[in-house]
Amino acid sequence: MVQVVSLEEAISKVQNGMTIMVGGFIGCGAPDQLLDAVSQKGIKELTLIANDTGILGDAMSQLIVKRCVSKLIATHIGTNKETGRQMTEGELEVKLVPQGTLVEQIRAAGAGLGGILTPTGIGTIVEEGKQKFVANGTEYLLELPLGANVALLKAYKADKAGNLVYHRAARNFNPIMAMAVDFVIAQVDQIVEVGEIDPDEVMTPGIFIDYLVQKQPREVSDVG
Amino acid sequence: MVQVVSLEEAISKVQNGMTIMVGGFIGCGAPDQLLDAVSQKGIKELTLIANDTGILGDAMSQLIVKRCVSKLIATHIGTNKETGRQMTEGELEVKLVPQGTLVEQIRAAGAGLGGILTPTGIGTIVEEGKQKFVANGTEYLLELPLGANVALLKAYKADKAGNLVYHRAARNFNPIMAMAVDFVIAQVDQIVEVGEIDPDEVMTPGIFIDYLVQKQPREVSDVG
Amino acid sequence: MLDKEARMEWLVNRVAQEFKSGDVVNLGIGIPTKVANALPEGIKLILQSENGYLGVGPAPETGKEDPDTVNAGGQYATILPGGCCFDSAMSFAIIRGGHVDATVLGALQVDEEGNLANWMIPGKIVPGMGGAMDLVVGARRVIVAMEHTAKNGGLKVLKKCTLPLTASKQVNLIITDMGVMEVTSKGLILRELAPGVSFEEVQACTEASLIRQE
Amino acid sequence: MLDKEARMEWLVNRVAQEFKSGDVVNLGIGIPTKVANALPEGIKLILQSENGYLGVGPAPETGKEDPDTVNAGGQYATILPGGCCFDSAMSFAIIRGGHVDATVLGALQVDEEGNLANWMIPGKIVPGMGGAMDLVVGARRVIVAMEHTAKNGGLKVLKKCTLPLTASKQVNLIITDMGVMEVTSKGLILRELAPGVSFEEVQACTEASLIRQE
Repeated sequence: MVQVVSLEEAISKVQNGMTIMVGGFIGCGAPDQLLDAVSQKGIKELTLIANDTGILGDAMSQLIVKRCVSKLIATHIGTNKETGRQMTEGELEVKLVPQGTLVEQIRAAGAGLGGILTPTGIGTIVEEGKQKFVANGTEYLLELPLGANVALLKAYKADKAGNLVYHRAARNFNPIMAMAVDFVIAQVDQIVEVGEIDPDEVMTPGIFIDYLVQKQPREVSDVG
Repeated sequence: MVQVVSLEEAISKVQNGMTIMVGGFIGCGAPDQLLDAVSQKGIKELTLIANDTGILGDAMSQLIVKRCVSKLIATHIGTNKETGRQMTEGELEVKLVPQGTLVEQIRAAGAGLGGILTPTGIGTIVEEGKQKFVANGTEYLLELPLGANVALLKAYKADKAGNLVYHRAARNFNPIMAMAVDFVIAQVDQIVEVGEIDPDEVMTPGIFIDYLVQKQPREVSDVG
Repeated sequence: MLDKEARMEWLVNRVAQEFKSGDVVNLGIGIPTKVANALPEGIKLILQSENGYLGVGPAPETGKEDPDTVNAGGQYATILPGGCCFDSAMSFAIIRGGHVDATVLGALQVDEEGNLANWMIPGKIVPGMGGAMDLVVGARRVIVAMEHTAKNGGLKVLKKCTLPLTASKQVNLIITDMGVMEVTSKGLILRELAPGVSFEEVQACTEASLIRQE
Repeated sequence: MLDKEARMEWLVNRVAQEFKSGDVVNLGIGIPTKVANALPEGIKLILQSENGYLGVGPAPETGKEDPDTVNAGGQYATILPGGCCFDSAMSFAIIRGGHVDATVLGALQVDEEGNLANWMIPGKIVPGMGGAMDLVVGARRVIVAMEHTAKNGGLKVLKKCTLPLTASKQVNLIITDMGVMEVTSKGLILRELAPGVSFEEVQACTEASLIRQE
């Protein structure tokens, strides 16, 4: 059952050593206030699964800067130099995955599939250590499901049953990650009553969501 | 580029011997007028991929009754006795597939995947002739992609760029089939101008659609 | 022993005890469907329809039928506030991915290993498996709800299913008009008897050896 | 030979000739992005942004930026009428499934077999492949648009790529500030020369043996 909780209560579900997924694409669609709370609390040794590690200075990037993460699975780290530095120095283990493969691996975990065959990565270092198949003359890599303990997501609107609606390009990985983890925490701009979102408008069914956190207005000190 | 065409022009794309996909679930979400046109035109030797063959008497069922179909790939045929009869008499080749497998096979074709691993069917006759894999102690079947020449779909609303919106449970297989074929024909209740559907409301991107056919009001003779 | 009708009512009510509020449940056609109307006071389930929505509500009033809102049996249905619609890929991601807490299905045969046969009788009925194979593999709990024996008196709770299987070793609980049996690694434990039914009476109608509840 | 700036302008305009109206195109960051502004009169493309929408429009006016509408480079963008949004799974189903007519990308190296290296330099730059590997495998046509040689004068059109590949044998066309080369089973055919550039000048800047257009 979905609960609307405080930021503090939500973040109590994220513990040292967990594997977490975070929605967003270079910050767009990333749950900034949940991320701020995680990095400020000083949670450590996380395995982070995300498209990228944000832009140096944003909420996502602080997970890396504040050294919350010991292992990263991502598609691109070029927009956060600190990630590259920690990787080069051997402080952070980084696994780079093609974006279309990452999203299918997450989807496979959520959909109960044992894996998917993709042509992406054939003939590149991505194929190292992976099983290959040939079908109709095309080579494919077997990519395995990728789940996590907790997902931190962002949505534009939720009802109290947890049904989520995203806005524009902020959707990206959020709906897929919602399916693939044990516990889902969604930061939402707006929480409405059950019945106020049309069934056809829902992008993530409420059954996937555990905690909803209402996004807080920025404090005055932030604006000045 | 999407074209709004007449029923006749649309159906000229369906030819004897083709493999076609048809959206819908026991008639709900099935493109009744496209189906009527196909069966009335007497197209033959089709391979039909669909969830079911409708309820005896409806537009979907007529594809079977009028013997347009020589091979059927479906999940359930219990609501159309004629399908069972033709199968038993050896007049129709029928392959029954679990519903979750069928939709993933179609999705795989549309998404460029070489196949998916599913636990469904393990220990049953569904596993016959298929490759098996064990991952983390669970057995999976490798299921291969399933595409087609043409898809006949139904939507509630389209804009002239082909973007589709479905209504309630009529969505079902339609959006998945839209991705998996060479040519997509969609019967729609309502066609609006480009820009009249919000980008977040679109359920099937217009790039998948080739022909739009406006659903015609029922003739008076049908009502009386 | 109660009469047949009363025993069937007991069965439906007994299945309805198996849930807690908020459970996501898929009810098969027939006896399982009746469970929705027999839930204890205060228990609200989220019913899933495999054709593509959550929040299945009661049948619509006459005149208010929506041809786009039908259940997995093809009958007119409604969607409750808080419900949502999706495509078949999402529907079966929900089912196969373990997001359905329980499914309740009928059976032609079920056995002491938890094997289930409910989709075909070779040479007779071949309706197809529809979504049943995915439901039985994917749902967290699989509850078989059925009459204990076939109309012709044939046994249905067997040592080993003889009909083509729907899924292998996935059934958790069997609830019939005679009692409640749990599938365990030791075999079928008879957890509960229908009113007025004795252990010996159930065993007489069951091929599998039942284990007495301790 | 034209000066550098004019040659780069020629390059961008030349890439823009490769499309017909309605083509679904994904433009990489940098030189490829400029192609959107150089399309011939009457040619309208449907641009895809791999973070999740179709119908990428021009940058928004100042003050009208929407933080939820950014392109794959993370910059503010707009969505044209007729555009639509979706999740990353759909975005890459579109890309991997062959529904993108063409992608235009930059390269660190490209070779006569159509191999492409554009995502890392071991020990130096390891930004990650992002969506590039899927785009190069999935798009129907892969067009490399880049300066013919590296800033330090190093060759980029090679017999065999030496950097880690983005994809194997997927490039169809290479358009540089010196000319247009098609990847064929025989090798690279030089289809066109930039204004004032000779075959010999291009060959001198190219490790692969170029084949003269017949």
